[in-house]
Amino acid sequence: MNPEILFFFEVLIGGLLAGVMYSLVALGFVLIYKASSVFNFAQGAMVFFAVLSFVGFMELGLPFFLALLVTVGLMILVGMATERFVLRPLVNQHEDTLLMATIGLAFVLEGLAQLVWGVEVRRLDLGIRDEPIMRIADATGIFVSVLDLVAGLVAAVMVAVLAIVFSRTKVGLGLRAVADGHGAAMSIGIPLRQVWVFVWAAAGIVALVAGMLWGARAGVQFALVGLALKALPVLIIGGFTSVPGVIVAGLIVGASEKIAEVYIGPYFGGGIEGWAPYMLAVLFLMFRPEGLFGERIIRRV
Amino acid sequence: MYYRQAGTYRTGYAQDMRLMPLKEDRILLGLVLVIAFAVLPFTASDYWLSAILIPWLCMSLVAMGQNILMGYAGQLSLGAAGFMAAGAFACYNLILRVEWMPFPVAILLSGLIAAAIGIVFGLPSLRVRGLYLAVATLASQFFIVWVIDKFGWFKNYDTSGIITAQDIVIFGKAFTSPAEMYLVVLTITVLLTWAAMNMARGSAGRNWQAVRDMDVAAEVMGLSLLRTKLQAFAISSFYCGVGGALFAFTYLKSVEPAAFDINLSFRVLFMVLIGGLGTIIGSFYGAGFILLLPVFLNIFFHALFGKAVDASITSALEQVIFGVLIILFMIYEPLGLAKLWQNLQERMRRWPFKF
Amino acid sequence: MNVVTQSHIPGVERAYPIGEPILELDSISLRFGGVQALTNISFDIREHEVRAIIGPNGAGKSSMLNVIGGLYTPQDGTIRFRGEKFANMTPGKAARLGIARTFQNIALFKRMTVLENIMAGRRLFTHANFLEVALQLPRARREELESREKAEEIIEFLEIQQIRKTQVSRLPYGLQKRVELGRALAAEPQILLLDEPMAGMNVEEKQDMCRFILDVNDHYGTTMVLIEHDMGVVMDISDRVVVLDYGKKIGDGSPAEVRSNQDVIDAYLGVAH
Amino acid sequence: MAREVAGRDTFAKLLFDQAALRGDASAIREKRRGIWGNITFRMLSDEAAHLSLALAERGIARGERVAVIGDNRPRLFGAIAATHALGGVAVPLYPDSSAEEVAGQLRAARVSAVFAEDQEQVDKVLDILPNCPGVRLVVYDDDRGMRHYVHPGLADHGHLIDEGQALAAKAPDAYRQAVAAGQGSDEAFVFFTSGASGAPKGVVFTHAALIGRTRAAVQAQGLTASDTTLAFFPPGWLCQTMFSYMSSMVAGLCICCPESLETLIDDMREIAPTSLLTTPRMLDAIFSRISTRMEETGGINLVLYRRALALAQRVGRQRMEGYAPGAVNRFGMAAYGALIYAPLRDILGMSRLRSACSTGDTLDPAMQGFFQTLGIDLRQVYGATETAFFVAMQRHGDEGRGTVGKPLDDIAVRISDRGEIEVRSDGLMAGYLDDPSAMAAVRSADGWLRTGDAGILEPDGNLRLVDRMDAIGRLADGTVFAPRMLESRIRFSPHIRDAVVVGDGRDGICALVDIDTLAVGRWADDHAIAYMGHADLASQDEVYGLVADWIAEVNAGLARDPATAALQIRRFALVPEELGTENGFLTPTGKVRRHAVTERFAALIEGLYAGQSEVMLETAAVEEGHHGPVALKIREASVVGVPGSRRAA
Repeated sequence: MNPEILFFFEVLIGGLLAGVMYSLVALGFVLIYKASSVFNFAQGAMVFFAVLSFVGFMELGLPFFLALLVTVGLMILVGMATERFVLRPLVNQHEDTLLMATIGLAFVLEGLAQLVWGVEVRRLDLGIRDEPIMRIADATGIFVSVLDLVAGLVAAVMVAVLAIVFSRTKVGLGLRAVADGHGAAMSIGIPLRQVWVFVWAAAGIVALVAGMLWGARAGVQFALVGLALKALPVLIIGGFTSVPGVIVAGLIVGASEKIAEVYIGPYFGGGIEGWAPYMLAVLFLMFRPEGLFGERIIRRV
Repeated sequence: MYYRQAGTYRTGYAQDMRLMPLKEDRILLGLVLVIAFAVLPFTASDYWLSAILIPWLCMSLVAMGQNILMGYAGQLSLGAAGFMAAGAFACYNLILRVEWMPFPVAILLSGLIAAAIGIVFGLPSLRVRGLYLAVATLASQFFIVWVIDKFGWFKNYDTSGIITAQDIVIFGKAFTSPAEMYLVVLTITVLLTWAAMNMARGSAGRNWQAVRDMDVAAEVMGLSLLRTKLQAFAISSFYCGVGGALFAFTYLKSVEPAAFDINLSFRVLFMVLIGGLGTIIGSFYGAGFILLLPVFLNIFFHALFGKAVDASITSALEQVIFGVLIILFMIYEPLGLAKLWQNLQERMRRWPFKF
Repeated sequence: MNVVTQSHIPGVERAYPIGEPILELDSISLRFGGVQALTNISFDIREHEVRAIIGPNGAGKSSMLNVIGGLYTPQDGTIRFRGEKFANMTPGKAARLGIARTFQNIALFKRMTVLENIMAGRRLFTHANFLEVALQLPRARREELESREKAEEIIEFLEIQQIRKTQVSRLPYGLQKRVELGRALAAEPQILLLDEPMAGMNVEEKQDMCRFILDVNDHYGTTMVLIEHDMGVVMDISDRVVVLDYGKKIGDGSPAEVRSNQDVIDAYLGVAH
Repeated sequence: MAREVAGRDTFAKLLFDQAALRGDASAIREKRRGIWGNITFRMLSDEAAHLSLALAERGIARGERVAVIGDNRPRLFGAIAATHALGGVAVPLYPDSSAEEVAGQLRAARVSAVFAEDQEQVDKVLDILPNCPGVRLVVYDDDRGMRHYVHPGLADHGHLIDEGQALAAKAPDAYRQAVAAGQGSDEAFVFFTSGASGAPKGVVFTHAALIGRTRAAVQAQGLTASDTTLAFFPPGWLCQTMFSYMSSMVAGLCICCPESLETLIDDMREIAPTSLLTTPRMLDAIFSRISTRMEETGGINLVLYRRALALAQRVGRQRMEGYAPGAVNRFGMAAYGALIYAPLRDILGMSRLRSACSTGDTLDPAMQGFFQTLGIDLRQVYGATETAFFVAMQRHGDEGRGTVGKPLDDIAVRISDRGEIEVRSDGLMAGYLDDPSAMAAVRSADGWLRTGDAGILEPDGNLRLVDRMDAIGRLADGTVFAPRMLESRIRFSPHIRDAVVVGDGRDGICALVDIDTLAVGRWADDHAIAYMGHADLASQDEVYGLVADWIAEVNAGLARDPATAALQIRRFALVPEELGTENGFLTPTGKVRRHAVTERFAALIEGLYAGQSEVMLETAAVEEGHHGPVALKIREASVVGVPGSRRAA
């Protein structure tokens, strides 16, 4: 095959795989937004908090699965604490107020993680090799690692599980009722608080998974927060309420930022991927504010 | 208690609508101004002037800009640092490239350049608000800093990527000592604060708040949402730009684009949230609080452990404290320190009653 | 309810006699997606009259008002203001023509005081730009004083002196409605659109509101267009009534005529009143 | 304009003088549209000049009577001044009066023109116009809602002034001549009595009489041209008009008019008058407001407040006993002065008050003590409409002893054999409207006027008011009692607004009590008592308990004084209707119409003495949706001393 086309595919696949990770972060966000109409700015911080805690527990000598279990428990605790100390006092407040509160929460989580575990960069070894699978490389000339494939697979599984939870289970129906309106949900006997704890804990676990994948690739460090911030443009492009939209948008963002970086970046000294997703989001906002799969907003008076 | 209101009656609207209708408030303000202009420059140490007072005033201006946009016009923004950078580098280049450029003019033009950029990045506000808009402003944050960083022209092709701000010269007099620079910053801050207060309580402020509180009603009154929002973006960016330029020229002095990162934007956001959304004076409280908290934390730890504590720990602790405070303020007093102060004033006016 | 209307006092003439049509709506049709909200509706509004649009819930009353106010653009039909044709009205255009309105769900600027809300209504009379305001140049100061004077006149008119510096979100519902009327009056409108001005009020508040509506009409000569589904109130205070049902006009005329119109009776019998 | 008008014997001449000498000084300040407008004596005089010319042009002649109905507004004072300028007689009426009452009064006074403030008053007057053939002109001030009124006799106040201005240009000296033609012996005002006992009667006064009384009043209070007063009682009350218009003409002080009665408290704080007219009822309301707000505030503020009051009482007692407070107490008074007394004065808008007079009813010494604690110079004044008030006034040192002070210098007071207060002075009324026999019935040939009040002249010259002569009761066992004294003691509770005591010819004293809905409502909220409206609240057992506790306290207080020990309140009931002006239980100045209450609740009173614990009372729509008979409860009160009096009836 033409090496240039090969190279393009390689960039594209790299981008798509990075995009899967964005999607994973954004997924946690959608979960919370659908259930409580809260823009959870702290999702990125939760990713960092979860994976740093996980690595920290491992460093304390806990075996992998025990550390995983403890961290999951910790994220459930975070979910409960958030419900008790942030959401409950702010119920029925303006959405901007809640957004600000989650920004505060983000800072609390980031600060706490660093206070407890320190600030140095950790390596995370999941036991999954992050080097090209030679067989694929030989056959196609494209370099893909096991980690890439695992990440893709995990993302696919999580999306599937969430889709089932949303559409098939009683909890999922409760979530939808809650999203339709707090009053409506309460009137049909759905315990609002439990639903919130549930989604925040679930979002925490999604964050942990995303963090582990990111951490294995790029090291566990504060920069993860910045990477996780890119979930925001992904959300805008995908639409806040759409799970498939977010997946597609994640892929688009991942691919386009890599392609832009590789093909346009050199002319400007690089660094385009730092802002390209946001600019893409702005374009969407100007011309299609509801995102790819979001519901159209009709102004009623 | 402090306030005595019996017998203060107004015979005209001008009297009732002045900036500070209460005599007691005017006395307080007068005292503050006398201390700021006539006492502090001669008594405060260089450390206090250049490490605390100067950055406090600069950041107050920036917070004021953020507050006009967010508190008054209700447009959520996370790009203050980007506009600060625009102002700072504009000022540097204006003075560098235009020989006769006087400093005050350069500052004014820097603000205007930031305002122009603000208008461009404010365009999405016509379609969206809330978090959507915040993400759009993040684009400006990353993009502006990236442009300044990647195009050498902005930094006069300095190989280190860091520029050194020129000396401040006004009418041939150089303002280089901390006290002199402080007076420059103070003068500009006071003037711009006065202007901001006039706008906030005047028709401009009412228009912003109308858009914030109920845009449909604002529209049927004949208010153009487009113009009002962009106006708020422009004025906000102007204040951020001027604040950024002063911040660079009187505090940082050696400036790299990375100094204006997203973290700084968040700090400005916190200043507004803690200081008080929708109050001009709250910008000062918020900026002071955010800037002084680390200083006090250091002093506190020093006293506690007898030695300095690792910077990473204090900064992590700071983050936690800021975060907790934001949540607490959102829950208990969404209008921040300014509201607390106002409540105290109200209490004094009603003393011995509480309500 | 017992409300005395000016037109019913024998031997008493109106301060502003009803004049020529000021606003003519011709074959207005409005659709939202597949929903037909208004179908081929025509009627006119005469200067200085109190004109009511009534109908059961979902009859398209609010849509009609929003078409007049420029918030909705009808797919078909024309609007004429003093004979001049407007294909598509926008809120800004309507405001400049002298059309002001209130909303069914109070749309006050809730973090501002009563005084500020009413002064904000002076939008079209403030020409000073933000720079003049910031620097307190003479024009800005003068306009500010004028706004205040006008606002105080309205505050006195609506008898809300004791709450002029209260934040509107702290006021009870009935007073908020009155403040909203005040804000609309601040624009010195030629036509005032009132979207269910008495919804959710108790008897006493309704009486007050009726009095204010009539007083505004009497004192400023403002043409009033109001939506209400409380038939009784409307019949007492309006000069002419348009009846809508399922987006169609089923009656138009004086209160007495409308009351005896069989279509109207049928439409209203379907709804409990 | 020519300067001098001989003599200062009419109000018109006084205004002419004030305008000539201090034309730029404020005569009236009115809060309107959020700011305080200013009307100088020159402006007022010009308005009087123009308006009087216009009135004369429309046929209102010297000696005719002109009624004014409305609140205290510059235009109302302008109308009075114009009436006086043309030699007419001003007849201020109560704006709250019903159309029938107004009609009766217009006829009785043979009024030719009416100044009505707004649509409400105009509608009232137009309604009754066919019954009042004498009325030829109705002038309105506020044209709100009246643009479409077409009536031949209707004129706009502003238009009249414009007309008058044109006339004045043609005849520049007409005003001065008209003013100069007046004499002190001319009639100046007709006031109607408030009708606390019997139907309102019109009382005629000459300029000389009222100017004399006003001079005495101004002098006794030490008022000068630099003083200000706030006018908020109805102008139909002689006392209010004496404190506003007449004092302004005589002493040149400034009358301040609040924006509305709703904003009275804020307006009072803003303007901070130096002279104030109050009634016990109003003081009671202020006191009860302060108490409840203090209770709501709680915490350290409440503790400070209570200590401040306690200390003031201690120091007050020491002073009464004749020794000076020690250094500690003096320091305490100063500290509480800064912390409590002064801020409270500031909040009440009383920090500049030099003279506050309470009249209209008996002021409870404890209530007076409270205000004096705050540093407010509150003094009781005694008088009636017929005597043009200011018969007696407390001087320094007279306070707190339950008297109404000493008679003023130019007035003679004596107690008749029947115990009735009789007054002789130049300031008495000239007579009742068209009823010489009524005048003869109350005035003796040598000029002593019977006031109808029972009183005692104490050895030190202080006058002690007992009650209205016809209200004084005698129990079956011959014990004499004055309901007014008992009522004012009962009223001192912040939870009680009014009380009516009965017992004449019975074997014990019983009370009808009207609770303060606001204060008791708040109390009920605090105690988690659910209620709907006044009637329901007044039927709660807990509320009965609250009142019973208070009455027990009143009884204990009565028992401490041998003179009143026999007067114990045996039983009481709470009335289900709020006693108000609109339902006729109160006079426009807030006094209880005793007959109205005892008539309305006759069944209840019978029940009180029959020992019943419940009485069914037919109600006439007490509250919305509340018709038919309601059960009213009756409670025993715990009494002190007097053996064998445990049971009533």
